[in-house]
Amino acid sequence: MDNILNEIGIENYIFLAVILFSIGVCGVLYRRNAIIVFMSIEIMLNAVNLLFVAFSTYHQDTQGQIFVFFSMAVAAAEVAVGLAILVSIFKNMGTISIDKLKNLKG
Amino acid sequence: MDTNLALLLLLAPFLGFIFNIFFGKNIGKTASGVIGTLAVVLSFAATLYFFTQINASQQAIQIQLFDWIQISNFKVDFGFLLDQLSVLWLLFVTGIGSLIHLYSISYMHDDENMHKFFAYLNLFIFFMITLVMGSNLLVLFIGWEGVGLCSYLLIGFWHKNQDFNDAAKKAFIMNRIGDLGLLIGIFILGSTFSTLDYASLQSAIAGATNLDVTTLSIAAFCLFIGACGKSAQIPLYTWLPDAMAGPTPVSALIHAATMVTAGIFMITRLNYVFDLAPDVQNIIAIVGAVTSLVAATIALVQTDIKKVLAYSTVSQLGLMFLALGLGAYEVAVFHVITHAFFKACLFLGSGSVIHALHGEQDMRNMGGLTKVMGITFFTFLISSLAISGIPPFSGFFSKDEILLVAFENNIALWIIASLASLMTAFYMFRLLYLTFFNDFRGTEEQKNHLHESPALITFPLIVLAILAAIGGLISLPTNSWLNGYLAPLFSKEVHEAHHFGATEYTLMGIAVLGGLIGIGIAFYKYIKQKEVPESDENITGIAKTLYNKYYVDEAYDLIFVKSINSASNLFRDHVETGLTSLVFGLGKITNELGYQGKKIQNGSIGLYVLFFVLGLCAIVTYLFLAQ
Amino acid sequence: MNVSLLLIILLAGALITYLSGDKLASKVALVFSLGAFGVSIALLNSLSLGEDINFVAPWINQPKIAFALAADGLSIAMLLLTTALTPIIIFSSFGTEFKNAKSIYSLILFMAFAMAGTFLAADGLLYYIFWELSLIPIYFIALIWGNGDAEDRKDAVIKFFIYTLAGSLFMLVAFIYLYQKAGSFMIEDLYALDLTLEEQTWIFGAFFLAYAIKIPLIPFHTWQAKVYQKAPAVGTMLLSGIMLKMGLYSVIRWQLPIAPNAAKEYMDILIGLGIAGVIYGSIVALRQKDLKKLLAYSSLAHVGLIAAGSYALNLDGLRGAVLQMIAHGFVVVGLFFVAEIIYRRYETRNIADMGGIRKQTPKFASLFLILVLASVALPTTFNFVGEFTVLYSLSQINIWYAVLGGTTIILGAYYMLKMYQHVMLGETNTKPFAEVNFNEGFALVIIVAVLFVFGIYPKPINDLITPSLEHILTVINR
Amino acid sequence: MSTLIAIIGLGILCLLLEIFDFRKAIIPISIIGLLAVLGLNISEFNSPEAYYNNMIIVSKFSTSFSALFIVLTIFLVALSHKFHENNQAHISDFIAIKLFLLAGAVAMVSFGNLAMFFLGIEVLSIALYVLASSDRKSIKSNEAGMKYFLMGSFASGIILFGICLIYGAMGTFDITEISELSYSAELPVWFPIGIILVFIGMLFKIAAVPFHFWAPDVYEGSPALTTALMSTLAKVVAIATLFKLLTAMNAEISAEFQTVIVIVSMASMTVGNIMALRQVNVKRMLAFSGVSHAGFMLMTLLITTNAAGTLLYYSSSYALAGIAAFSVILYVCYNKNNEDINNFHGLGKTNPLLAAILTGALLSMAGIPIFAGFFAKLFLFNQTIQAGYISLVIVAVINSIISIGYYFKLILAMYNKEPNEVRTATPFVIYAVAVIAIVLNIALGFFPSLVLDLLA
Amino acid sequence: MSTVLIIFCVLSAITLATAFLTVFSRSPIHSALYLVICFFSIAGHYLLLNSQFLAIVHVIVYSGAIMILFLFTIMLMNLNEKKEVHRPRITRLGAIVAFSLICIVLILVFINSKPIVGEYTTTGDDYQSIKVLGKVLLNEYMVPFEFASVLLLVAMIGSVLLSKKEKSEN
Repeated sequence: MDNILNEIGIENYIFLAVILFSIGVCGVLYRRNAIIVFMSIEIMLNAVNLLFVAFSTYHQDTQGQIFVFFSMAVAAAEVAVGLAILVSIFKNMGTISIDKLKNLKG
Repeated sequence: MDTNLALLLLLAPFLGFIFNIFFGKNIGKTASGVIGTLAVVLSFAATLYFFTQINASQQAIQIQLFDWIQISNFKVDFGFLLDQLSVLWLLFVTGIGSLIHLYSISYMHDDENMHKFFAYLNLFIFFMITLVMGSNLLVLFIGWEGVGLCSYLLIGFWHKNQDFNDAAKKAFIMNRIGDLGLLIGIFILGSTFSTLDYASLQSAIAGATNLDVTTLSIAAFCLFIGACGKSAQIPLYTWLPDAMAGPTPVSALIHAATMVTAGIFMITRLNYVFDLAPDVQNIIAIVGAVTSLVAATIALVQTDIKKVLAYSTVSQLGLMFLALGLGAYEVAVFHVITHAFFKACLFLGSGSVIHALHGEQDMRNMGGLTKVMGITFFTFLISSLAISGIPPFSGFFSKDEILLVAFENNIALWIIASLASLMTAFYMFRLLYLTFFNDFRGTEEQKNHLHESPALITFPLIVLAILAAIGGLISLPTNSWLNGYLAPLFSKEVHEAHHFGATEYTLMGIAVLGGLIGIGIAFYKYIKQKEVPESDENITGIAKTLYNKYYVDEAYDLIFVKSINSASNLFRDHVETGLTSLVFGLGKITNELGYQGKKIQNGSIGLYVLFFVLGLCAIVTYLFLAQ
Repeated sequence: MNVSLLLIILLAGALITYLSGDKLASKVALVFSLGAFGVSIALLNSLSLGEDINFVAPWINQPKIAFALAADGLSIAMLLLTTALTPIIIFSSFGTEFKNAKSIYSLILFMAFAMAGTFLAADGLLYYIFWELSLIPIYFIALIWGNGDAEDRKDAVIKFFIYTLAGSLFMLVAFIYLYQKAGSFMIEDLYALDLTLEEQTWIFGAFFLAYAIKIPLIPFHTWQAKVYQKAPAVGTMLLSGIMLKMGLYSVIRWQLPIAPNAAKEYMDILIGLGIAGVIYGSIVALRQKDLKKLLAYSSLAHVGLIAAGSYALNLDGLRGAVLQMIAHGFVVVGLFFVAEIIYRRYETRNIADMGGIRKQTPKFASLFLILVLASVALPTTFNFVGEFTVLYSLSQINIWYAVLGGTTIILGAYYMLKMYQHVMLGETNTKPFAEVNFNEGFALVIIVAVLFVFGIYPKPINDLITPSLEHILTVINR
Repeated sequence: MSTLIAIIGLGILCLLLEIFDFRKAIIPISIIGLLAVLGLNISEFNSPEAYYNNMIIVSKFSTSFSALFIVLTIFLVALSHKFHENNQAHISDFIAIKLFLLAGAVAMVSFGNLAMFFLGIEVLSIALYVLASSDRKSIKSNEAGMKYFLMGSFASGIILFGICLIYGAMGTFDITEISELSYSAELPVWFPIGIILVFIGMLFKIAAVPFHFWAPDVYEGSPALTTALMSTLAKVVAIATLFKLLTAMNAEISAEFQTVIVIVSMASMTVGNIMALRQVNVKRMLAFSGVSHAGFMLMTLLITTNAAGTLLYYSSSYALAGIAAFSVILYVCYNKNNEDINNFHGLGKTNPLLAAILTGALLSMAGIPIFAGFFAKLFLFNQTIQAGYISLVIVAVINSIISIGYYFKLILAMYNKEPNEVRTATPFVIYAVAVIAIVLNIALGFFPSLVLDLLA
Repeated sequence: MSTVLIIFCVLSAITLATAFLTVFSRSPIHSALYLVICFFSIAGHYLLLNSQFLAIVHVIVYSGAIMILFLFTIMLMNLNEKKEVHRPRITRLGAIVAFSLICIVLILVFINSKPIVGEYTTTGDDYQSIKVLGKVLLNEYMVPFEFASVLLLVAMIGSVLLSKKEKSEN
């Protein structure tokens, strides 16, 4: 089987991943809604996952894909904990806007 | 034997001091006075022994005790030297000292701290002996500073009065200015000749090839500054009149007879240094002459009896320096001795008067004391005649020699010195007339208590008056015992006994005439016209300038004291705070940065992430794009 | 017997004092400090017998740091100063009731320990450790037992701490740099280094910062007056009597031999700084209203002269500096004790509130006067010996140095006598002033006795320190 | 390896004890267990080995750092008892999370594969997120948790990206292989970028400027015990891991990279110290102090000789001082809703021993002899100068001076102010922890070679 | 242009567009839905790269589990309204700057680097079938696999700790 990268080129995947990653970064900065911020972080992680798979193909190596599993596990765990914190905040403050999280400063 | 005796000579007053300071209070006033006096008398007796020995053998006695200060190229030890000069000095120091101690037993009897007074007097004598006996410059320096200290203690003896304390402080500090000069001189001599011992110094100088005259002159000049401070010469003379704040015996002992002559002693001691520095000698002569004139003019109008005597002392010391500057050391020494006699007598006499008037010192409030205070008056009269240079009293001989030497060297100096002598005669008799003649001008109460002083006071007066009268015998113009006695000390040939020709006799005549003129004017003014000096506010013109001592004190105050104080204020209030804020300003700035920095940390996650991203971009850009 | 015994005694003393409780603390501390003094004397004896009293043990392998203590005449002299002053200081405090006495006395002993260590250390890093260590006790002594407004005191003390630490950290950097060169912190190895002038200049500068602040030289003295004023009497005595001698000692022991060429290069500036300190300190002291501050500035002036002597780089300068250090140590302790005695009775340090005391307390007045006179270097006091030697050494460099430095004898007399006049003399004070009690008098008498004995017979100390100074001088001129 | 397994087992045991209602026994058993683990760990010291396809590499480095982590965890677990007194129901959760966190930490210093590294750091981070927000009813704690979580996930993303690029360049996650491959000449640029991204992610974890902004807020908001954990254990773990990452992968540290490290190090020290000056909250102050210490510890990356030993020494001294300080802070601020400095007023009078311990801890952090902090700085400076970075050392020295300002602010508050309340009796555990920690610190100061030469 | 490339481009376009919309959409629900689409498109990429198993897992984990969690939370908190406050301009500016910067910098770095030359290798070995994945995961990567369980355990305990109602609360 021919390596698919001969058609597309690993650079393109890198660029795609970078842009996707950057959109995620942008989202973290742009949005005040904590849930959307979470989502943005997920986008970042997914961008990396995508690149992992691309590299895995590039090297014709399984490990990259294995790592994606771990990365997914981590993402899941993070989201679980993150949402738990979020719920806790919502209970206490009635909002999930991260703009309201400015009590600690200075 | 000699060592022990010399140590006794030295330490007897010190033991007196120790005894009086620790036990004086318990043993009663008279006892402490007696012990103090005995201590000095003991020294006097020892001195007499040494005097006879040295006079006979012409052999100096050297005593080395132990190492004191160690410098890389020489050592200084506690060493003492008894030679003609020191023994001579010791003689009148301990002699007059004993008399004044005796005098003080009565004079200070009313003072509650009499034991302290005697302790200090003893300490003074001890330091004076150290000064004189030291075999090197540093031991001299011990005494030099020590007598300054005692002067400080005794001027400020009545320490409740801050004016007296000021005077004491002033004396100490002005002396210290001189002391610095002396120290610098010692440094130069020490580093040039690697010794401070008189004898080695003399041989080093004598043996030295191609001496650096400039260095030596600088050294001599520095030493002279030291002498200026101690012997109250321009410009360091203003402390001496102020020092009259002390009890009168102190004025007599320290500020007339002994301590103030230390400068002359030192210069005489180091005559071989000064001989090699003619420029400095000229300076000394000029300073001496000017001092004698300036002090004499000031003395013309003073109304405080002790102030007059003080300026008179300054003036006489000026004459001695004149002689020193002209290289006539033995003449200066001669005048020192005669001056010690008559000036001590004058001071003690004035003390007797003050005693009788319960502390009154203003001559405008005196007068007519001849009747009640006969002995005092006669002794005072003799001394006044002596200081005025009237033959055959001692002052005549010594002063005449100075004038003679001055005339031989420089006519201008002679004129100045003669003028000073004339004025001396005038103000002394002005003093005498105002104090003892005419009617009493004091209060009724004082008048009722007028009395002649007790025997303990009059006895020293009589002894001193006799000495003042006959003291000239030791160095008669034609047959000088003193010159011969001192001759081994001087490198130069001592002046041959003057060939007494017409010039000399004319000069002598002029001097005597001058004295008589001065006395005459005083007689005319204060006996004939019964003039009494105006009260302070009515003094005008030159008299006012003179009365205010040419405003030198004020000028010094303005130039030195005020400026140093305002510098101190400036430093304290501005420079210190400035420096502090400069150094700790850095801390403040850091602190302020911290305060401002807190604003960046504003709690916003967005901002934090932004910084994160910016940091990331910066690092990546630097590493991968900027290369 | 070796020098570590001294350190052990002091350290153990600190510990036992702390454990002995508030009541006994002062006495226990006194006993231990006297013990330390005895050990110093014994060490002196051993040294003169030529026994080996050094103590060297390996400590850290990498970097190579040894626990090396060595004592030559100079160190022993400084140790004697430390261990003689410590009991005096402790004894002088017997009239003061301290809260939590066990802590303060144990801190005093600890400080003595650290200072003794500084004088003994032969390993650069060990020396540095002791140097820093001595800072902590004085910090707490001044902070906790100090006087005046707590906020003010806090400010002064913390500034002092930061400032002195700031200086010494640069010294640490210098030591580390030297270590890179020498491969060891041992003093002899550092002496043997052959550094370029540029390196020496930097090293010298780093050391200088530490020492100039500690000594202090102008313009690094700004911490001094405030801290002296705010610290309790014992603290001020420790600071001025011993601790600032640490700086001067270090100049002679470490700075000059390690970077001699730099010292020679900048000799004029250094001496100038010292002398400027003399004049500046004296002038500022003149118009101080607070007695302790005045004494602080007088101390500034005196140490300026000592520093100038040290930097003169000749035997007389070094010797004079050491003599003057010891003399100044005693005098300044005495003077601060006098201030404390007055404070105990009048509860003020403001000179304007004093005056007219002499009449009431002749003994105290006499002792005070002697101290004043010693401080202005009257001949036959120890201070004169030191000052004369230092001034002489300066005159060897340039006669004007001696003249300018010599102004101390004029200005010093001026401000000290002025102070004495306003504190002691004048119309009898309306407030009663009790005569010194036995303890106070005893402490003062001992100080005065020391000053006179060595003022008349300084030879033992001279003989003690001269060989080591000559050794240092040969290193400097290597 | 067995250490790691044992720790996880211990964590699970905790959960089991809860189920079987041995709540009271949890803490003692954990401590005893941890001591046993410590022994186990030490026994591995001299038998370096790689386990399970190089997933875990036990080396001197890993065992010695693990030992440090375990010791710190023992202290923290011991302190939990008092801290969670009012929350006994969850004690097993807290302890278990801490034990798992320790497992993550151990994995981070003994990883042989980037997967283990990543998982380790995530276990650590997630445990910390939970602990930071564990005081559910406190808005501050919530906020701290949220901030930490958001920024931490962001940083995880960066690290993941970095790992991905390294993988892209090397085709493997095994660090031994990566290390071998890194010598080959033809490396894609991905490798250095990957390294840099991981590096930056780790800089976030150790709170180095400019990635430090989370630290003060999170430290302040978190429950004090968590703050103690973050500022001691977590920081030490992160720096040790960073060190291991850069050295084990043999990433060539180019001159430019060194410049970056130097600048970050300088910036961290300076910003950390300056910002700490004006803080009133002690935890916040210590957070900034931690930032500056991160800067110091970064210097070890530049050192050429015995860097690991120096790092171990520095982090031990720092962490021990931190534990001592925090145990006092825990005591003082118990039942208070803030940790402001004025709570410490007069502690020197009311509780001299604890005040002395806190003083000692702060002095150690400030680098005053004879505390270990001094020697740590000394060795660090020594070797940094040896490596030729004298300007960095001078900046470090200036920073040490600045740091005195705020450390002493706290000391001053304890000794110079009047106490504003009566103190209650101190629980034995706090005394024990504080005393042992400070004694260990001083012992380190007296015998630095013991630790320093471990990794030489 | 090959088919694969076209598919890639289309997929990429969808991915980026939906990611973009996720970030900029006003309603959280919309965001979530866009994100689901984004995830699906990423799964498409995986399929394109012939890693079917991963694609499926991805869909299950992300689109299934995680997104459901998100949506659930949104619903739970009733956050559907657009109550997000107006963002200050500076925030938007910051976001845009950060986005452009990180994007440009990273892309520039990769462009600047040496392009990959030559053919991409093909070993022909199976490296991404379920079988191989399973083997690798449970042999070589056994330890991380187990360790991931610890991770999940921590997350679980944590979530429970943070959200379990305490007895005392009611």
